[in-house]
Amino acid sequence: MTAINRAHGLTAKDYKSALKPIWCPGCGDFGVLQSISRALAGVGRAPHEIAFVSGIGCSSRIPGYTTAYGFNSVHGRALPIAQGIKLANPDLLVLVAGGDGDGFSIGGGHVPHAIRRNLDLTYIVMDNQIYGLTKGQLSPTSPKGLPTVSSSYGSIEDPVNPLLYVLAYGAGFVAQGTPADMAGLADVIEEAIRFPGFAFVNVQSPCITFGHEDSQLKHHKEILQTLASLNHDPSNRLAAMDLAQEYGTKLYTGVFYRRPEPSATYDALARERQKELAPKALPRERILERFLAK
Amino acid sequence: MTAINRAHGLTAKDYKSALKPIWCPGCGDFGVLQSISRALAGVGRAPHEIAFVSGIGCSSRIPGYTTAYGFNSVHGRALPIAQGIKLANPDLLVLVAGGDGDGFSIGGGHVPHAIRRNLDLTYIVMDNQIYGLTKGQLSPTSPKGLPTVSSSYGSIEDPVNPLLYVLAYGAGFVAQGTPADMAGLADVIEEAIRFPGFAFVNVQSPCITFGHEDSQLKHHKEILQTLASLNHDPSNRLAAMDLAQEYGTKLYTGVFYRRPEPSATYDALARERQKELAPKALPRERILERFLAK
Amino acid sequence: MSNDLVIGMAGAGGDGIVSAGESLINAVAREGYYAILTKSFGPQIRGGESSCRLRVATEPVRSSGDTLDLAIALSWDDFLKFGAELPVGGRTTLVFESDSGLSPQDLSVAGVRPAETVAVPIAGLSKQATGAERSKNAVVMGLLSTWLGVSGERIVAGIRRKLGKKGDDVVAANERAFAAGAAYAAEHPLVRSRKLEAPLGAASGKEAPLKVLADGNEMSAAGAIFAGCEFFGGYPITPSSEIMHLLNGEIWKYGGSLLQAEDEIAGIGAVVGASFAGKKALTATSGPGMSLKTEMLGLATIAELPLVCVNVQRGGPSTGIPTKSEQSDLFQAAFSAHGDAPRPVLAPASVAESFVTTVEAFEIAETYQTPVIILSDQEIAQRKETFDPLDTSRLKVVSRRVPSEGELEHYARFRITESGVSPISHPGMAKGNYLASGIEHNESGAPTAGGEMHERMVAKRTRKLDPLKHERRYFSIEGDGGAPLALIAWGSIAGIAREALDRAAADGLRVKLLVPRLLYPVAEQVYRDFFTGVRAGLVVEQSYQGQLYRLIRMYVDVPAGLRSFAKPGSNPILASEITERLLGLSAELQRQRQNEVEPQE
Amino acid sequence: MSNDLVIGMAGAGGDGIVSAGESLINAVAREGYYAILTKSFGPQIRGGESSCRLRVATEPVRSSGDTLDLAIALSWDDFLKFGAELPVGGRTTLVFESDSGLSPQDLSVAGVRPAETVAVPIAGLSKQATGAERSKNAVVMGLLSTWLGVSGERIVAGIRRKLGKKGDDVVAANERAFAAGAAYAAEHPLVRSRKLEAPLGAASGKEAPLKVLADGNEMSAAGAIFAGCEFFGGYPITPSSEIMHLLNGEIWKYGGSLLQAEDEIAGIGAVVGASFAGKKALTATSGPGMSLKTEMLGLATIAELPLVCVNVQRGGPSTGIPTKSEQSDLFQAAFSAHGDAPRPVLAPASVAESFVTTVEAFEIAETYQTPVIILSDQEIAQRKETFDPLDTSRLKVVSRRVPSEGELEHYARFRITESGVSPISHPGMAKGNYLASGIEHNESGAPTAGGEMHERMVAKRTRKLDPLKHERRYFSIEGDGGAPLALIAWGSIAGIAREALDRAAADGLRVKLLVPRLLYPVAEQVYRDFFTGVRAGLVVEQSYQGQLYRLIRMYVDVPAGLRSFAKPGSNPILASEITERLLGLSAELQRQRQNEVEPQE
Ligand SMILES: Cc1ncc(C[n+]2csc(CCOP(=O)(O)OP(=O)(O)O)c2C)c(N)n1
Ligand SMILES: Cc1ncc(C[n+]2csc(CCOP(=O)(O)OP(=O)(O)O)c2C)c(N)n1
Ligand code: SF4
Ligand code: SF4
Ligand SMILES: [Mg+2]
Ligand SMILES: [Mg+2]
Repeated sequence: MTAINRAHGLTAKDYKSALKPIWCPGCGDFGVLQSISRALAGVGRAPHEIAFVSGIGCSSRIPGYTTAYGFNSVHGRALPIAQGIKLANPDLLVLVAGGDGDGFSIGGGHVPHAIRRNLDLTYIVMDNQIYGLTKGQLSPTSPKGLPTVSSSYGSIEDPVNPLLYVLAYGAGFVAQGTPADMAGLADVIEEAIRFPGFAFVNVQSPCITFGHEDSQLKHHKEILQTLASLNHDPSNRLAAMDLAQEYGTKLYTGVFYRRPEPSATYDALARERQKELAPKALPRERILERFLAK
Repeated sequence: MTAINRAHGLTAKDYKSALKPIWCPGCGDFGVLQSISRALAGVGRAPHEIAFVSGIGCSSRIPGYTTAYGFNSVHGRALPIAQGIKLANPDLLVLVAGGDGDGFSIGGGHVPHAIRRNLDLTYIVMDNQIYGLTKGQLSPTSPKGLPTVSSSYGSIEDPVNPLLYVLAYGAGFVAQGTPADMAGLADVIEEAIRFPGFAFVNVQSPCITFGHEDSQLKHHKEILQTLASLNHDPSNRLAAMDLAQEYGTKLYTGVFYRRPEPSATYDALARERQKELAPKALPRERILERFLAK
Repeated sequence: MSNDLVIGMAGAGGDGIVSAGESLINAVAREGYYAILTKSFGPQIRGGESSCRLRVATEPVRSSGDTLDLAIALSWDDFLKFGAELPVGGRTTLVFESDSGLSPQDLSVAGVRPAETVAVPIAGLSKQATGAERSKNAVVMGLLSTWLGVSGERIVAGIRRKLGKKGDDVVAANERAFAAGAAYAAEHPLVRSRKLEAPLGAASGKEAPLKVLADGNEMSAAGAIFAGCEFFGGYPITPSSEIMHLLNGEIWKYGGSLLQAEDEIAGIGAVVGASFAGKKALTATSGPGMSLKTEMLGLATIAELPLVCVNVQRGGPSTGIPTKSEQSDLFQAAFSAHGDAPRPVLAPASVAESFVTTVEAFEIAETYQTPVIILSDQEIAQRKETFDPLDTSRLKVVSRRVPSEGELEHYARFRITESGVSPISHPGMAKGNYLASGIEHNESGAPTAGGEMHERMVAKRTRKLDPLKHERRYFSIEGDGGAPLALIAWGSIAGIAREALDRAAADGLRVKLLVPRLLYPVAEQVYRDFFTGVRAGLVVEQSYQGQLYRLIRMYVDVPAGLRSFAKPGSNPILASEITERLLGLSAELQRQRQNEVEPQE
Repeated sequence: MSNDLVIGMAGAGGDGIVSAGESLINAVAREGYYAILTKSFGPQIRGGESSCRLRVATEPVRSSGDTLDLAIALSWDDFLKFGAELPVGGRTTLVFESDSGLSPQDLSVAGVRPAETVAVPIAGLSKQATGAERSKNAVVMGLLSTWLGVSGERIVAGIRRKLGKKGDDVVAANERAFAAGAAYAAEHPLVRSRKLEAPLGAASGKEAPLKVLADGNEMSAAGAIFAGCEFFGGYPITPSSEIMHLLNGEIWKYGGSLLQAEDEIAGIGAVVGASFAGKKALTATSGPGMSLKTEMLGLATIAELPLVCVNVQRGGPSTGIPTKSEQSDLFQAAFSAHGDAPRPVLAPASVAESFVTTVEAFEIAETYQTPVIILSDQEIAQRKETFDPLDTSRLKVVSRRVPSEGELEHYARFRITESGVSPISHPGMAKGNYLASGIEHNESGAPTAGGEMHERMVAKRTRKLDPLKHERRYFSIEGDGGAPLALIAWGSIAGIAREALDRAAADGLRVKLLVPRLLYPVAEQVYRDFFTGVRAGLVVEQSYQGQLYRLIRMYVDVPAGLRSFAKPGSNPILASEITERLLGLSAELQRQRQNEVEPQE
């Protein structure tokens, strides 16, 4: 994403609200906020035409720090709410964001369905492999063996693999980034927003307070590899799945998969249907006539 | 599974209860019940050592038709309940069964977690691509375009792919069967039960009353291909995923994937931990002493 | 000649008994009769036993009645499976399949001798007329057409409409079977005639004015369309699914859309989203779904987002009895959310009221920016009922109050106003941007943990519902205004209470009846006024705990003699039982009066 | 000399003010004092402001008190953020950081002039003693040690235990800072002495007997271990997570296990499963989690499976105010499930009672085969409290009633017994095989849709809880037995009501207090007995709706003068407010009496 039309004159600052973030100093989510703001400036939609939905968690506070219409909803339910918004008003730009727990633990049941419906949403997960807001319990992406307040003797379950799951669910756009590379992160987010259909961005966003050492920015900078540098072909889904298997051991950034010919979205199909059926409508106030015994 | 120790003298009949199934005549679930009973006879555990959990749906009535301890619970929650049972008493043989809606719609959020924890459970889904009990709405596995009472103008979402999902979640054993081949079905179920770890069997079990034509036994018999006949190597997970992609277009039966070296189960790791920590226990009645201000 | 008849029929699943009932109600509705049709099935999805009861009358009917006037058993075994749902009494004419080989003595109903017992070779007539037994239900329609004196033409026209798709042969066979039944009945008139009086206005010679014929689920869906609903999100569950089915056929036509969600949480989640986006939105479910929607309902309360949620009640708790009616979800409707989260709860007392209540629910939701729960029940939701076209002009279609240009200048989404209602913007509206949240917030929407702001916000959210308690239109009061005896009933039971009221009045009792359509918040003053002069009475409900009785007590000091008369679901409550109890209460009052007058020594 | 002191401290997140409070309560507990420590934080996870209040007394204390005797502000700005949580009054000695450059005039507290204002160079003392400001909290401990007259040794020993891991240098630095603080205080005695009287029994020269020092969450977990709990399933949520944390350290030692589930539904789902498998099982959560657990609680009710579910209440509705206490989940606890599904609800009124109540909850769950909800609250759950070791011998550890050999011969899992309790088998038990279900069932467990069986089963499930209503041990009654004035309070507010009772009695009012630990089912007779002779009173609660007041009214005719005194969460309710209102009620009663005596003309 290099050549962007910035004729609208909006800058990242226009997307940041007056509310001061109460994240811990050094939290990765600051960088995500900055990248999202930049990406939005890149896209250039007016803030009031954007709906930004989240669940609950440190990361889920993010909508309140933007000037969009925000919805800091309940834990794990951002995707259903976002789908309702998009269907109610397909003209809106709808962003969804939250934590690894919000998205892949309590909210995990909603992800496949949002994806198979293929609404035009952008879903950003701030994956810190821990529960930040509730002070450091295991998250579904925590590495096996990790001792935390809720796993005194180390976890005994395999972590979730968000990238692989989402690819298996059939998402049309799957990418990863880290605030350790802010420009790269802003770029994939902007590309995700522009993608016509459900787009997923996993952001490795460190929790400085409860996260383990290997999940910190410093480490990211050491191990980060861009998929571009690997010559990965983002139109190859099986190759993407293969690379996604390395989640938790390698840190690949960039686009894993971008469907070359994006399929029709649910919101587009719904619009078609509405247009097709509109002529058959009885005026609302006469609806009872349908039920006259004739 | 040819050479089976049947010294226990239990037969399929011993696993069938006196309750008469109220499925529609011709429902595929009759065959599943028969196959499960046969598989259980093959394994030979006494019925009272078996806990058989389901959710809600036509298919979920199945535990009541067996002599096991049954639990016909609530819609979509069989897996969490089964995990509690297995952890509370790892000596039990724990079976879980239900419908495609029960498992992959409302219950879909529990599947990845049951799998990544890898409790030693066998999960059988009777996949009829429809909501049977509630009289014919779309199920998550219904093919795109299907018109039903809840999709008057045809569905506009892609179906779920249970086989691919479960492989992506990392299940150690993944198979498919159909009552169109009862012997084959009983075999994979028995193998699933014997597998030490989470095992998943997708059963294409027709709904004769609301199911669409292509999902009926007759059609199954025409298109069925055993994976063995394709020389598929069940230890190759990526190949399994590739084959699983054909869900909805081809009907493969047999074992898609069997992890060659099954990893330790959650229940086994829990037992180890219990043994290790037992010596550190203060007698229960003296637990308050831990909190004396010293 | 009768002006009010109850007919019960039962047979095996394939016998088409329910479809016969549907054809009949259609025909009698078109004739100008009033009617109610209820259906009941065994636990099997397909096959098993099935039954229906049809009540036909010349004046509006309020319940499906009790003892049958005419009972038709295609199979005696299947008939018996419905027990108290198809009660046979001394006034019943019992028609049964003579091919079954049973004799009238075999038809034992504990303690009852029917008025008349008639064996008819129903299967034989079908076979004779069509070569197969498949058209038994058409034979039954023929029999009834003659015995009741209902125009065969209408019924046949209905059969044609219904079976048209299946081809001319099928239609012709059924017409022949119908004719055979009609002819048989003409040759075998009933000893005790069951002819219906002509419907009101029939004498005029004009076509009877058209009636609405619908069930409660249809009317909930239609009410939503009328009210301007543009989004439905939900998940199938008996006995509510038909609301979704019907809306799925309709809502797109109005530029709306529908999501069959992955579960009830997602269903109402999408509704919350659509509402946030500025649209009127609906969800519908039954008990288990309500339990799952709890958290989202609380979110909608604190985020002050309008939405309507229909709960078609069935037997509980848990999966309970999915196919039978009960009124045991009232506590839940009022109190399921954590925190101080009051929300309006409405209940229709008839099929027609399902329409009205849904429109009112949207009015309340949008006016007060709150989730509104409608407690329908399986009985109302799934019974077909006729009624005269409603005067819809008195129904208010209301939209939420959006901020004016001026208000947008320094917009505060949750402005603390005197009424408690604040203007509400939605995405797409310039300058209205705000943060919606489930976290307690200040007027502008920013999160706060301050106790003082919390108190003001809870007070605002509670206060804004106060006007509802003074809307007398949600309360129907009938009977003797100064009566010392009172009845209170709601939902499908209200119809029975209305009949009981009439009977009690006929028996000389001084009784009045209150049917609240608004159940929560409890309208203290309405009840207090109603209780003026009341010394005893009954709150009649289909639950074990008598939930409305308890709910009223929370907020109102009730007369000392007010009792709960409650039975759990699928156990019918009969008008006669209510009247009997009223007589008992009256006797008790007289004893008390006596004690007052003649002091004990 | 004081026998009861309240100290409040606030600073920035890094100042270690809370850790100072913890060290102090440890030390005073070991000395033999009674104490309560509460903590409060700003909305940030790390950084931001933090505070604590410590009450120390020679006799047991029941609440964290109100106006501070001693206030310590490391930063005046941060101190002010806690508003009413750290109330400064005319009797307060206000200590503040002199390096802040503020003068006493800058410390404006609306309408208050503190008793004394003391500027201390706390940061300076730390820097002097250790070279860094990091040990400000140790300086504060030193100051307090001297001013209160609490043994420095104990405090230093505590510092050593706490910081030991960080190395000798850190420990030594903190000891120096402590000494500097202690010395400074010795040189600057307070004008108004805050020295504590010696604890009771200290004169004996013996070591003070050990006290328990714990918070409510710890005691809930410990109670579960005591009761024989073998399984925990749950999902983290503030302010309940510590129950899971603690059990995760312990439960494996007893052969039990724990599942941090993917959500609250799965958490309680696993608990239901473990219970079905025959084990005692626990889950814990807060409001939002309770809302999600609704369906499973209903399932456990109809399947008659024992389980205990702790709800540590926080501000609601929805996400609400996660870090503050409230008592607004009572309606939900009693009524969230659909259908007629009564279930016991208990509430501890102190940290020690968290232990007792948890043991009782398991007793009830196992005895009556029912889910039991414990309503704890953030205040009790997260405050540290001292108490004398409990006499645990009077607590019953009970297991469910399994079927005998004979009963297994023709085993019917849901046998309708007089008590309503049926023997319960579990997988693994030969001949006990049955089908558990959320569907209504007959005695053997087979699904049924019959109304009659449904009625008998609902009646059984309701009836079996009746004995609870007569267990007087769940109700504590204090004060003047024949009093015309009454107080009722529950949970953390009960402690404040107890103090109000004492003060009112001291003011000459005739008052009694009922603290119910069993909230539901409502123990009608207990309340009726308590209300004998009562003419007016208050139900004191931390909610907006006054939920217990309403709940009681549902089942009991309350005295005409009984009022709800309710405030939503995090707004403190002060003992003095209660006493004031009692005085008002008493005056009203006297006026009424006057009217009765002197008839109006
Ligand atoms: C229904 C519900 N359950 C639990 C919680 C408590 N809770 C809030 S955020 C959270 C998890 C936070 O982790 P994550 O989603 O990874 O976000 P992070 O804070 O790490 O950014 C939990 C368990 C809640 N608010 N609501
Ligand atoms: C919480 C809840 N939601 C909805 C239902 C209604 N319901 C029962 S079974 C079912 C789906 C049945 O489909 P499936 O799981 O595929 O099973 P099948 O009947 O096809 O075997 C639904 C929606 C319910 N019982 N509980
Ligand atoms: S706790 Fe972790 S995730 Fe939360 S704000 Fe702090 S650093 Fe960020
Ligand atoms: S409805 Fe379908 S799934 Fe259900 S019993 Fe009948 S055939 Fe089987
Ligand atoms: Mg996280
Ligand atoms: Mg299905």
